[in-house]
Amino acid sequence: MGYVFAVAAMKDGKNVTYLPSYGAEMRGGTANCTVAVSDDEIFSPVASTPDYAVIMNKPSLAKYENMMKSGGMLFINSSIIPQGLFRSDLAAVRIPANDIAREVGSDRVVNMIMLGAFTEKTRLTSLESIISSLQENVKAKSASVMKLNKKALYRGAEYVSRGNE
Amino acid sequence: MGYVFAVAAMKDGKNVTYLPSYGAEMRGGTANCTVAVSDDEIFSPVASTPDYAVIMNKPSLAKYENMMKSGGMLFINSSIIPQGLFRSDLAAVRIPANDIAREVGSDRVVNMIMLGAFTEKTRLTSLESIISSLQENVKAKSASVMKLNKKALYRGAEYVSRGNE
Amino acid sequence: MSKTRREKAPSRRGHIIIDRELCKGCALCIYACPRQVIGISDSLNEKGYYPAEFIEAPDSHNNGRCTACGFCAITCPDVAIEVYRD
Amino acid sequence: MSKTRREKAPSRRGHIIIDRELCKGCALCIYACPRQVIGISDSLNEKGYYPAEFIEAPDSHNNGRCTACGFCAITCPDVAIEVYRD
Amino acid sequence: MKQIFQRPKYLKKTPFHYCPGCGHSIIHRLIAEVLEELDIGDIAVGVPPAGCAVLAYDYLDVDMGEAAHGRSPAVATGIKRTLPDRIVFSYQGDGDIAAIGTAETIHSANRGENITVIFVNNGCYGMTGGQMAPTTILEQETTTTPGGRSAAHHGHPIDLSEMIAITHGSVYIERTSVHSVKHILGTKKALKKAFNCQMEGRGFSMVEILSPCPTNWKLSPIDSFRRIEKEITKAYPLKVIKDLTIGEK
Amino acid sequence: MKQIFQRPKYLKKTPFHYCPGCGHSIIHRLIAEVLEELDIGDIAVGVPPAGCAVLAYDYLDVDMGEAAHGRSPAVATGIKRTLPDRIVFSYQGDGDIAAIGTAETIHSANRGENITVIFVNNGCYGMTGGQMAPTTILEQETTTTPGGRSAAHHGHPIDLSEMIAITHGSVYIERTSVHSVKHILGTKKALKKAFNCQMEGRGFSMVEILSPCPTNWKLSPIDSFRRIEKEITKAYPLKVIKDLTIGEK
Amino acid sequence: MTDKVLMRGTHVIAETAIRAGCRFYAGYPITPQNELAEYMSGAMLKTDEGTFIQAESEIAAVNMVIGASMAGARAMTSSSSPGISLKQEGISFLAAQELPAVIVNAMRGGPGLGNIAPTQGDYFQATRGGGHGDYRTIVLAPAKGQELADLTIKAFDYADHYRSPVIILIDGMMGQMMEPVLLPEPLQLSDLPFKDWILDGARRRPSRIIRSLILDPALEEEHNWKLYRKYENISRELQIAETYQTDDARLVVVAYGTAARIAKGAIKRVREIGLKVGLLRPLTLWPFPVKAMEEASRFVKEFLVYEMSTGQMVEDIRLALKHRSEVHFHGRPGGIVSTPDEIAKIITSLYYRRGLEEEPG
Amino acid sequence: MTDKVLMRGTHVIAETAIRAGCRFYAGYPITPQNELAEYMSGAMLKTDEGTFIQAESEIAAVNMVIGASMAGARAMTSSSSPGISLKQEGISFLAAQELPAVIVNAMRGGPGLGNIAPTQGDYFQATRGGGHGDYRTIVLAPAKGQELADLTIKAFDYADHYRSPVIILIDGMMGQMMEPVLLPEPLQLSDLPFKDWILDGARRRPSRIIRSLILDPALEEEHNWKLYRKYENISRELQIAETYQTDDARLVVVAYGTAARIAKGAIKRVREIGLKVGLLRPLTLWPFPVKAMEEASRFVKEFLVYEMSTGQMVEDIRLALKHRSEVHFHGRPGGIVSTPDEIAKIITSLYYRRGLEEEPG
Ligand SMILES: Cc1ncc(C[n+]2csc(CCOP(=O)(O)OP(=O)(O)O)c2C)c(N)n1
Ligand SMILES: Cc1ncc(C[n+]2csc(CCOP(=O)(O)OP(=O)(O)O)c2C)c(N)n1
Ligand code: SF4
Ligand code: SF4
Ligand code: SF4
Ligand code: SF4
Repeated sequence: MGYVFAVAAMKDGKNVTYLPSYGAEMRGGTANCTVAVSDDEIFSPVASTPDYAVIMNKPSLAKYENMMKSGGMLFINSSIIPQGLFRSDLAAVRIPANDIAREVGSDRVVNMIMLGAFTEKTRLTSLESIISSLQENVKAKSASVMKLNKKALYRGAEYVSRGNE
Repeated sequence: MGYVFAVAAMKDGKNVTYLPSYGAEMRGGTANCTVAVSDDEIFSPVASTPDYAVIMNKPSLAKYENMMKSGGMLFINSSIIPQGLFRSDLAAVRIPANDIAREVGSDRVVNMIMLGAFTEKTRLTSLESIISSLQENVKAKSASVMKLNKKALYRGAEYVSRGNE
Repeated sequence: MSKTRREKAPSRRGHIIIDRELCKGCALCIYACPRQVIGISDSLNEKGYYPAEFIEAPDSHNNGRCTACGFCAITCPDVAIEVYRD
Repeated sequence: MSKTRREKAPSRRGHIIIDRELCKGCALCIYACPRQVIGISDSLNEKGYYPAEFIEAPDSHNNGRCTACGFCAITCPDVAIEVYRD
Repeated sequence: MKQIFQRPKYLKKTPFHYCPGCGHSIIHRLIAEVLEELDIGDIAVGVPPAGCAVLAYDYLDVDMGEAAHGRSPAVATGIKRTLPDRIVFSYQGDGDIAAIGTAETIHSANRGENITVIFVNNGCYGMTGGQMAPTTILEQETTTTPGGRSAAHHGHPIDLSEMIAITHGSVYIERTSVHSVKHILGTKKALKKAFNCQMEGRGFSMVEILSPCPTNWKLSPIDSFRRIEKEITKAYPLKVIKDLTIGEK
Repeated sequence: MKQIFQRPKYLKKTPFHYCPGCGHSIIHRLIAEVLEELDIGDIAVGVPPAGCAVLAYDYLDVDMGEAAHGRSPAVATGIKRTLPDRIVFSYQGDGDIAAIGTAETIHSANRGENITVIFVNNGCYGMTGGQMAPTTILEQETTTTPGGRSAAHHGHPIDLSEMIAITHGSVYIERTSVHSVKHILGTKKALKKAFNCQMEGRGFSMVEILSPCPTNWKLSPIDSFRRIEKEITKAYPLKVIKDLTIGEK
Repeated sequence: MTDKVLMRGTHVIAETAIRAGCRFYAGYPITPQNELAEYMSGAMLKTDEGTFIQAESEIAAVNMVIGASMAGARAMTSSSSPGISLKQEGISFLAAQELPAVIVNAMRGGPGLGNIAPTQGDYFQATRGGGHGDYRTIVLAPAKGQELADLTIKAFDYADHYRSPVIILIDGMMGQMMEPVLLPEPLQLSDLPFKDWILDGARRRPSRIIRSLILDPALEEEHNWKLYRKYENISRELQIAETYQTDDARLVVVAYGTAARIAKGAIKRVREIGLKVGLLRPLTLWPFPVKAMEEASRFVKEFLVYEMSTGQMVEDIRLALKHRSEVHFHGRPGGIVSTPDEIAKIITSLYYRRGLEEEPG
Repeated sequence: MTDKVLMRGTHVIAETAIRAGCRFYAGYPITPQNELAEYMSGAMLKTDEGTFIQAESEIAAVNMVIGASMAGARAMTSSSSPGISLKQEGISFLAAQELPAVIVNAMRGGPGLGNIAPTQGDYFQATRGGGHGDYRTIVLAPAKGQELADLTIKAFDYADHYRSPVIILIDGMMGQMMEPVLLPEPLQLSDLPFKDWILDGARRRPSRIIRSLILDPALEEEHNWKLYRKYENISRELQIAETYQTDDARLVVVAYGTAARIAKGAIKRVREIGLKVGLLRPLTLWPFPVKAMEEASRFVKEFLVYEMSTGQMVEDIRLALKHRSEVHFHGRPGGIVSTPDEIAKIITSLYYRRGLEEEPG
């Protein structure tokens, strides 16, 4: 998801740095990635105080809530994390991504739903750029997968644009 | 031979440094060793301009004649190297060591004959010290070897003391 | 002796205790159990695995009783199973 | 064919040339020579070895003739021997 | 009510960090059981090198000294020679023992070091993310053999145990597996024999254990067990490869 | 008058620095002869590592690249893979190939590198002054086995060729000697076969050659020859250890 | 812009290497650079004559590279700290035999097994020759995705031009990070510089020897001085450094690689509050950009060195500045990546402590 | 006097090591230090519990030493330059795991195979950690037969005391040379310091772990700083240098090992013609005797560094002197041993060139 977004931002002509977590992660630990997007040069690839975070599970919420920049925004998969936030200086956008995914018809598109919502809300890039980024990366895969992904993206976007969160 | 002399000098209370040639010597090249003896601290273990040299074969003569300190003294095994010197500022003591050795009754004592001559001539140490040094080093070996060595030492000493050279 | 044992065999009973939090849901115990008295739980444990659980009241009589053979525990990579003979 | 050869055998003659300066006096050629026509020289070469030398006029008739078998050259570690068939 | 299976004494309470269904966990437990049954846990020193099992010291409750990748047999040699009455074992992955550590393994066997080597053959480099190991079988896909291992491009799988058996100092070499209850028990027996061999001062003992790596094989744990049965034991037949433990020492 | 034996073409005029009666000299000449007879001297690249024969490039008149001690097979691998149509050989002492270079040798064999390895087994470290080599036979005295090599203290002699034969990538392995005319000719034949094996693209070939080191054995050259016949060939029997060169490639 | 790809650092190096004509790669897995070898394992097979070997060890890998280089290939290996230690003998041989080769070190926490987090603890090893003898290796320190590509090209060119091993020194973060990169056009192998010293069989020419054993001390000394002169040349010709806002700076931060990025972020922050701080970033660690340092020190008397170690490059800065300016040090070893905030705080407190806010008299 | 023996340097080290309680030696042949291992092969077997192993490689040897050290033995290995390069990973592990061990390097000409003649080309490798990561090794540089014995004893003591590898850095000449030596009395093993961290089986105590993998960067950082503090302590406590005729000197020559002996000979000569020249000889190369350097530089403004290399220690001298004095360099790499005459000429010409014969104003 981070990668797709990063490519999209790159296509928009922005500077981008994408940092996956690496190493012994295979055997436990929370996986995460960081994307920095800017019109200027990007310095630190580690976001010490991110503006936005997309949170997919409970341990990650605990970890990242603390790090967020004041006034930052969290995108929370509320199908999995129903509870609230501790910090009051953060905005939370809750998306029942698993539930929407079930509607769309595949458990695998949870990410895409979150990404759709994120893109719609932040406007850091456009859904079109996301889709063209996706197209490059699912090259090998079937058109049906692409179709599903698109659908999920739009459903995510739709969900927040309707002010549902 | 150098080692025996070095131990003898050490026993006399002198500072000594003994440097054998080392390494790939096994497969050709001239073997040599350097002994530095002094009442003071010994600095360079390599003698760039030695005072004395004991020369056992032709290639060594060629090599060391050039290096000698002016006024230095060469001890030459004249059984093997009959020819003269080029440098006129060096003294040469010629000992027909192989011939004497044959008289003594063993080809193996050539070194001892040279050492006897060297000691007698230079007085850097005494024949007694040499013998006590020898005794330590032939410990394992038989008394008869020791006897032979002593005889050779004295014959060497005698040869030069008689002004035979 | 061997006869005595064989007679006793049918009456051998046991049960196992699976540590939900040690279990990683690999299902190897299920694969190993000759009596099929282990299943996978519906709920995640804290590490995020669906742990195995002992099926105390199995439906089928024949393969439904834990005999305390210990196969599950021998197989369990995570030493999550204790086996008891009743 | 083989017969012809055998007939010719006694008349096979050869000689070797030993490079005195390449030779290290290891004596392996002497060991290898079936005819004992190699010996060790009395004088040192420049490297300080007593080199091997070809004994051109051997005393004994039987094992005294070089047959150009080449065994010495095949054995010589220092490639000091050239073999010629006369 | 009698407890007939419990956590062995020399296994710490720490939960394993290994992936679900990983053979390392099973083998750790077997070692702990054997140390307990032979009553040698208090004089044992283990030497794990880099590999998924580098953290073995977090689980096995005996003295443990970590070695550099491939060097366990050398480190174990140093320990055993210094303390000949302790029980010293190394615990090595197939990459560790059969690639970078080839020389150390062969030569400690050849010297007849009285140590026990536990060689976990999972056909890949687990810790570094599933690259080809020397033991990877032909056609197996790994991250460095895209399209499968081909003899022409990537070389052949290696029969390390058979090679070790040729050394004169090796005494007992067996290849076992952990892909079923029967094989797990067989492995335990082999481990016991190997440690016994050391206790009797006979010399170098090694147990090669075929072990599943579900993560890098991209199979479920159960399918990993099945793969061992179907494919791996074909390439690496289970057997006693060498046994000189019989009779007088 | 016909010259029936002369210096081979690929041997420079430089006199050998080897000790009198040293087997390296004989083997160098045989290589030169074989390169000439197979007409591959102009496309040959040799890789000598540290050892008495490190200066092989002063004698063999072909392209030569010196390797670090033990690493010739790896260096040869790099050369051969880059220039597959050249003929690449390594020339290694027993210390080099069977001690520090164990892993490189075994794995290049296992990968089936299409190179030729010439393994000179003289039972000691010649260049460094006669220390024990992995191949030193039991009871042999060396500067690091005072009183003779004992299995208990110094480990056992190693059968490297037999181990290499187990690798799936090795094609032709023979053990020969140079301690008589017959054996010298046999060695030449084996070398020819090994190079042929490479020319035909079959894979890894190796000739282990028992070779005298009179200096460190403290024997005359002739007695060194006798010792090989009497003692060394008992410990290292001369034979074709593996041969897959027959038939279609 | 449109041709840019978002690529992991290790992949950028691998792909660029192939485009630069690298046709031989040998390596051994070690985190955090496995993806480089993994990429090569696929990509090299797609080239015409390329070789990928997963070697049995780092030692074998570097020696295979030695062989490939002897045979004329552009050759590369990669590893991380412990594996690089094992390659030291090989690197010393590469230097001695004057063989071109590119070696990537994705540094990790050390000493010993350490961890896989980003550090800069191998600076000494890389710049002072961790191997034996009097030699140096060119050391390049990229800090951005695009630089990974640009310096990889340069690495191969320098290696060939100077017949010397070249180390690309990165850390795990640089290796994992993805940034947009414009990859260079693939070179034709036939366009690569001709090498008249390689071992490819002595057909139609006298046979060649590549060696490093030089038993005669006089000749070995000559060889050493020859290498030394080459290193002097390289020192003159190859120093690369980037400066950022040094013009009016009263304090200059010196950092390379990941640390330099963070320092730059910190400088941006302190500039916002009016502190006159600049950055000097060496891109060549050896030769160290002494000229740039001297240049900077003409107007700046306070330097802060920030390294992800307990302090190694700081020695080169002291040597370059000849102790004429004050050199302060901040280090975070063991895999800790500081935040720009942390560094900004260090800078700020130093700035005030040294009274730099006052107009110089 | 009567108890002195005339012994080869390598033998002095070996015999002294055994007398110091060393009971584990593993090594691999390499000229010019073979005699050390050869001596051990006989002598170790004569001790009660001693082990001598001729390992299959330098790597195996250093790792065996790691094991022996873990098990509590005073342990030693020795090699020469290329072999020491191969031990770098192991040395980094020794440092990381805080294991005592003594490593002898009889330096030879390099890089690559080089030759076996005496050089000092491995100074950087020894003092800057040729291995990976932030660590240092104590480096001792004897120059006389007796010092070989004295510093060998110290090496084992320092190793145990600081739980650190200690390198004894000599060259082939030092190793081969025989001088009269008074060997120390053999220590009883039972008198050696007790070690409460070794791996000898967890009987009657909790089990122990010796490791260097510290995955958490925060903990690894802590470990790095812990080592750093130890190194700072060592730096304070352990600097050793000899000075010779520095009191009235206007020029001080800095040299170690064999080079220092030759420099001393040269100084003796130039003193005879009235030049006021002294010698500063570091016996510890790391920690570098900064205090002695500072002391010397209070009155002396001209230093001449003489190394048997193209210049390595000279950097430490520049750093120690903080560029406050002039530092000149004379080097002879590749195995050339200068004569005292040659050095005397260098000194003399420098002396007059710098106008040192004039009374300072
Ligand atoms: C010198 C060195 N090289 C490489 C590594 C990286 N490394 C760590 S573990 C490992 C191999 C893991 O494979 P294996 O030994 O088969 O054990 P597994 O993880 O599969 O259990 C490697 C290559 C290292 N730590 N040190
Ligand atoms: C890394 C390294 N270790 C050790 C040496 C020293 N060394 C040079 S040759 C050699 C071994 C010689 O023995 P062998 O390989 O059997 O060849 P031989 O000289 O007997 O022909 C050794 C140990 C070296 N040059 N490099
Ligand atoms: S075998 Fe163990 S870890 Fe696996 S599912 Fe069963 S109880 Fe859980
Ligand atoms: S074999 Fe050769 S080197 Fe040996 S003695 Fe005969 S000619 Fe001389
Ligand atoms: S990667 Fe494989 S070997 Fe490693 S812990 Fe996971 S399953 Fe086990
Ligand atoms: S030492 Fe031995 S192997 Fe080396 S040249 Fe002499 S005889 Fe040959």
